[in-house]
Amino acid sequence: MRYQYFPGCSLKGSGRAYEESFLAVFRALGVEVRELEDWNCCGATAYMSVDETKSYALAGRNLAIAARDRADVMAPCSACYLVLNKTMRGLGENPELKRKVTGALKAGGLDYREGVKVRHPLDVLVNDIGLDEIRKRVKKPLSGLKLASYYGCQIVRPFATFDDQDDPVTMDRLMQACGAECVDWPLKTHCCGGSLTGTLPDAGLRLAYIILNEAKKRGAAALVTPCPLCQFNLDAYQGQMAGKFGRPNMPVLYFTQLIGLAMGLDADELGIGRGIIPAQAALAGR
Amino acid sequence: MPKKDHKTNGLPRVGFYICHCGSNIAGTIDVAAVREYAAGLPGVAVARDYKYMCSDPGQELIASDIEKYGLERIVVSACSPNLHEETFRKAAAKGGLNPFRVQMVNIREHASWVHTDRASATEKAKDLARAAVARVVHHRALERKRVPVDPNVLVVGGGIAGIHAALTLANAGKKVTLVEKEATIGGHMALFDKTFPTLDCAACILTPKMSAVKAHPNIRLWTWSEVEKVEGYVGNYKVTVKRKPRYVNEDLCVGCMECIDACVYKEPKFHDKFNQGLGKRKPVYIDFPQATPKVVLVDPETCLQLKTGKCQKKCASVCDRNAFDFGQKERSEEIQVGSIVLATGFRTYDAKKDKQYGYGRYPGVYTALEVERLVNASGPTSGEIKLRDGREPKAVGIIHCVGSRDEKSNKWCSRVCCMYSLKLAHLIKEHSGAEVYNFYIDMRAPGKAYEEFYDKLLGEGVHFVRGRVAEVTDWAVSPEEEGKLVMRVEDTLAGIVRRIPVDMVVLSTGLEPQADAQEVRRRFNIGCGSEGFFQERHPKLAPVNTFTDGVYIAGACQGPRDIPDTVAQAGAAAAEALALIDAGHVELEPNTSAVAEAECSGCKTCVPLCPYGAVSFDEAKRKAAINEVLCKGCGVCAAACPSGSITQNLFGDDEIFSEIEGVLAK
Amino acid sequence: MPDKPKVAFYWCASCGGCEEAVVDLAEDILKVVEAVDIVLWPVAMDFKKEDIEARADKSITVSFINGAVRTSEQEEWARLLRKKSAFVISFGACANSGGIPALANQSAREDILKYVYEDCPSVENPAKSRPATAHAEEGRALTLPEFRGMVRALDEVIDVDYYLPGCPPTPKLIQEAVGALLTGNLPPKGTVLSPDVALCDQCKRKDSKPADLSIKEFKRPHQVQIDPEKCMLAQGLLCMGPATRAGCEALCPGGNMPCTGCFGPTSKVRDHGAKFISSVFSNLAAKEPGEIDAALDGVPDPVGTFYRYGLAKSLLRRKIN
Amino acid sequence: MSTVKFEPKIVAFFCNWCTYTAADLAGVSRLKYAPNVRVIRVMCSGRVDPQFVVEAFAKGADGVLLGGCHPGDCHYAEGNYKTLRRMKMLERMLKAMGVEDGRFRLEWISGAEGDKVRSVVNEMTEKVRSLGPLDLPGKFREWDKEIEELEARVKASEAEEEKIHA
Repeated sequence: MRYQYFPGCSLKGSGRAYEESFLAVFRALGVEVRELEDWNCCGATAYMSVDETKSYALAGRNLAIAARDRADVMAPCSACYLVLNKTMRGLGENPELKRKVTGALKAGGLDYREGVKVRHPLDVLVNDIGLDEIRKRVKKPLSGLKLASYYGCQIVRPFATFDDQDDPVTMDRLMQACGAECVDWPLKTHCCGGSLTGTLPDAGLRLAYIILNEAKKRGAAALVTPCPLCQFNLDAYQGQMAGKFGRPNMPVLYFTQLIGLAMGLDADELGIGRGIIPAQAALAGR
Repeated sequence: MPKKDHKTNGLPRVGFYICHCGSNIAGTIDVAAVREYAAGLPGVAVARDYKYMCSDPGQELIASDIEKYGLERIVVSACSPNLHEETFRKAAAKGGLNPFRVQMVNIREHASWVHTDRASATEKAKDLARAAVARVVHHRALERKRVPVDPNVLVVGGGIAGIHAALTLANAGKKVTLVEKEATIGGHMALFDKTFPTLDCAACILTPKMSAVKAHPNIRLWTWSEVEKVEGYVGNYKVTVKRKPRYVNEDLCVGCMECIDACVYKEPKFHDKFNQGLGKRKPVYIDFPQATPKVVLVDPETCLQLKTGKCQKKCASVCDRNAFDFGQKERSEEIQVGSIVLATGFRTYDAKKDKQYGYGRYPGVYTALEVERLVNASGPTSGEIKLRDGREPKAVGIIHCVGSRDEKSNKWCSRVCCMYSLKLAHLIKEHSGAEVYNFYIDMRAPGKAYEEFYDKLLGEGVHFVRGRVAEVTDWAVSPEEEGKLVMRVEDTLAGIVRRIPVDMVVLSTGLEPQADAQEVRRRFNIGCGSEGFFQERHPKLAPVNTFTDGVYIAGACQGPRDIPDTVAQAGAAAAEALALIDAGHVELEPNTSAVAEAECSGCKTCVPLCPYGAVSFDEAKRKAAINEVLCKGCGVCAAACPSGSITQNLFGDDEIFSEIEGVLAK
Repeated sequence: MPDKPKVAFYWCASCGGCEEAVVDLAEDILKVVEAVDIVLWPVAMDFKKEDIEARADKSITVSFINGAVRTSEQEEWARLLRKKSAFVISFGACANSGGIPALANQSAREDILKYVYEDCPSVENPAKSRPATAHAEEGRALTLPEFRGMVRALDEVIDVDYYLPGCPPTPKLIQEAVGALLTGNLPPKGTVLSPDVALCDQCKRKDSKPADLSIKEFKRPHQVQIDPEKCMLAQGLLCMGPATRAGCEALCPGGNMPCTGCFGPTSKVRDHGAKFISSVFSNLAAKEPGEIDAALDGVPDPVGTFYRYGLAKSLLRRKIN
Repeated sequence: MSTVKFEPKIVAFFCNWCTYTAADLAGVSRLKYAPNVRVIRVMCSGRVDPQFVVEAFAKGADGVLLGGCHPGDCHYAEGNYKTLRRMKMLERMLKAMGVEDGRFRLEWISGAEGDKVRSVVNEMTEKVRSLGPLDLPGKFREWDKEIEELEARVKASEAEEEKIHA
């Protein structure tokens, strides 16, 4: 098994722990993951609303690079995952757009081809590697750890490619395979407020607080997520929430970190210490 | 004697008629230009245009011209032959011409209605006219074969539609076999407590009809049975019915139900399908007290005797009629009928598919059908509205259009949900006094006394919120929401997003085609629309007919409908079958194939191709032979005959080649 | 003594097999020779074109013309004989429908010439010279006939009275035809002088043909040990018999080879190959597109198989682009 | 050069129960589509003999469309399978004879798919338009010019001869 890897900006910046744990887990699983050469911004910025064509071309460039290889591309960041998939669909449905974008790419010496598959690591772990294999690799089961799995909006909306739009379960099943318990809760895909925290901090913070508070109410010791944007938004502003709503004090971890722990990898290797809200208490003894 | 017109040059004399169809055709096609063009075609002795060819004067025109101009062929350029071919054949016959010497040109459905450019639509009409004139020359005089109609009728499905159709036919003196796949007839209606808008008790109006079916000397009732195979053709169908074992002799059981009491299982503990899983039953059971036939049956999946062969068989020992027969096997029976009424009903949308409403996750979420059982006096709670945890709900929310009017699931309106939601709102309020909220997109109450019923509910204090519910959640944001199900909805009348806490959510699931609708329609050789309901022959003019003669459809298998409409349609289907039976015979389309014996080499290519066994190999003559009565006129043998020795009437090589040359010659 | 009927034999694009067929009449040929005067038979006797040109129009009772028409010379001869003959009989598959030579209609004229004069491995022609239709040297003009763009059947060039089918026509059919001509007992013009029924009618294997063929795969004769009794199609061999006119008395199946269709179709059929496709392929066992394709892969050369003798008279006539 | 825009001529064979009905439905629904198709109604797609297809091409069709019921849905049980088998062979033959892909098309269109009639007709019209005219009758005339010249020459020399004799 071999995959290409599109990191995007988050995994090289605020989401470094995600990259570290993602690569560590796949390394430990013996799956080859090769970073896409010379990748660029996925296009998940305000660019899309400024100039659609250019933004498609931006994303299309990454796809054209990926098309040189046959292996599927993993995009762990939800935003990258969505934008790359959206670009493929957009170009597939709109021949005029495709003509413009492929023309632009050709001018840059790149050949855009259909058929590249952009996958989320959740999808790869559950559907390619399989829960049975994960279970076999678990050395230190996360027994007794109660988690709230929080998916965020982008990996199931608007395209539900590998999980249900309203009630996704992939990550719950993965966490259960690692021995953890997942609380049943209804906010798995509710907005984390991430896109508002910068512009309407009150609204953004409130939305984030709702998520964290509900998870806490349901007895979760930590929140687990596949999205670097959600992770940052939910983790970084808990101090600011304190004055307004209360302090959730809820560590927010990447699912890859928890899988890594269960597989017996070192906490440092998985970037566990990088979180703002310390996870030590929740992960006591692991 | 009409003068021979010199211009037909020895060709049969053709009359050409083009219809304006008001402006339907004339609005897009230059009818006069086509008429003039046709007048110059070889063989055409007269060409006319007329406002409505299908009207009496239009038909009369053809009939009188036949006499006046000595016409030997007729071409009518108008609408689809599927609509009016028969009309113009009759008009020709009236004028003394063999009706099969008529050809129609479809310039309405296939031209004026689908094109906008007048010039190209007119060109198309001319091309098609030329082809029809070229082809009609080859039309031979044909006669329809008559075959007798078997007066017996098969009704498939024992819901209210099948029951009503069967009774109507039986009352008219016809022998009916009613086949139902469940153990009892009654269908969905038997599940209901009350019916809208009259709120009369469903059982009170249904069970007498069920008993009448059982008691009727002209009805043979086969429940727990399914149609396996259908062969033959209109008037003469051979149907194979699979009869599943009940392990109880139906003729001996009187339905005393003592065996149920005696069963080694002291308490009912198995899933009770009839009660939507809300109640439990024993391995030996009867769906409900008024089940018809009132005969118990044994479930082989749960019965100890049938599973292990080791049981005290207390059930059998208390039966003073010795009705138990654990050795019963599934068997097939063949019956002969002349016509078939399909009334196979619907299923409700699977509420689990709409994850946002939490059905299957939150015990407080119910489907409407479950609530029908809860409010039913003979249901699992004897009519008390009790939640799965035993609490009585203080507030209930009813979500309309679940699995209806939804791009993600079913696009159609299920027609009954608004009304049954109102009915359930009324019954829940009446039974429990709870606050009831209806969440609707818009209220659809178009039946007799339906709007009035809606008005009545408005007066009863039932809340109406216009908006599609976004989600049902147990995420509480205030103390009063704790322990409740919260319904998040945009109230589009108030213009705000609301959170309404309730104890019970009712999903008004829509109506869908039965899970096996595709298999069933293939078995009966009928069609389905894109949504999967059985396809009627014409949406307006032949709503209970299908494209297979002698097979009629009634009730919700054709599309969502309520009880009054279903019963009306069942009556219509019965009437269609009666009309067929009373005619005593059917006339078969003469578009059958025939072998030119002298030219047949006996290569047998055609023999296996016929799906009806109409083509056989005559061992004595060493040639192929076609049985005209069995032949349904597909023409596959004519296409395949490698020496061109098989001809299909009306679709012969000469006719089709002329048509090809005709559309292309210019 | 009244003049004996005058008879001409001519060959166009032909292998000579049709001439053989005449010789194959064996002793019976003497009766023919006795009954008629042969005025032209290039393969056997020395006559000149001028001899024919000198004859009065319609003075030849009957001309038997075999071979397809590919060159202007063949056209000229056909026209000349038509003019001088009371009857013209198109003799054999090539004259009737193009025959084997018409398989060349799958190639463009230029491609044929290029192959034959340049690309063929056995050709040594560094100057890439081609035969010219006219050449003058030392005051003498030499001409060669035009090589036409496509092969034609005889009746595409001249009017034909009757057709004798086969590659070649059988002695029996030839005799019957000659007999009919001599006695004046003639069928309607345009008739093919052979029974208008398909070959299965005369085939000894007919009884072994199963009612339901359900052909699973196609085999070519060299790939199997052919059962000498069993219907060819039942053995997966593409036998054109069901779609081919009878008259040969199933010579090929009798010799343990499937019929290849040299007698052409029956009178009701416009396109021999298309009709054959319609019949045999309806009876494939496969239902799914993939399975059907796999079965069809067993027919590597559809045109050469279905139109082996009839491409010139197929509805499409030749490869289009 | 002619400036008249090329309008493809497409002959369609539609089975009565599915595709013809779908075309009726398209009409009733007032869907709009290209006017280039001329429909010939047959009871079953299984009636369509490959001869009809080649005949249509030979008589001037630029495209031939064949519409039947979906597999498993044939009004006559399995007629459409027989169609599929022979048409797949026909496609190979047409390809070998130089008829471009896209000039012959087999489509399954059920009685409920009026919209599919519209899209298939539109697509096919555009496809055939892009392929340009097939115009076999024109090609036949072109091909046969070479023998007409000779015929004319022969006739002329005969006339000459007659003049001399006269």
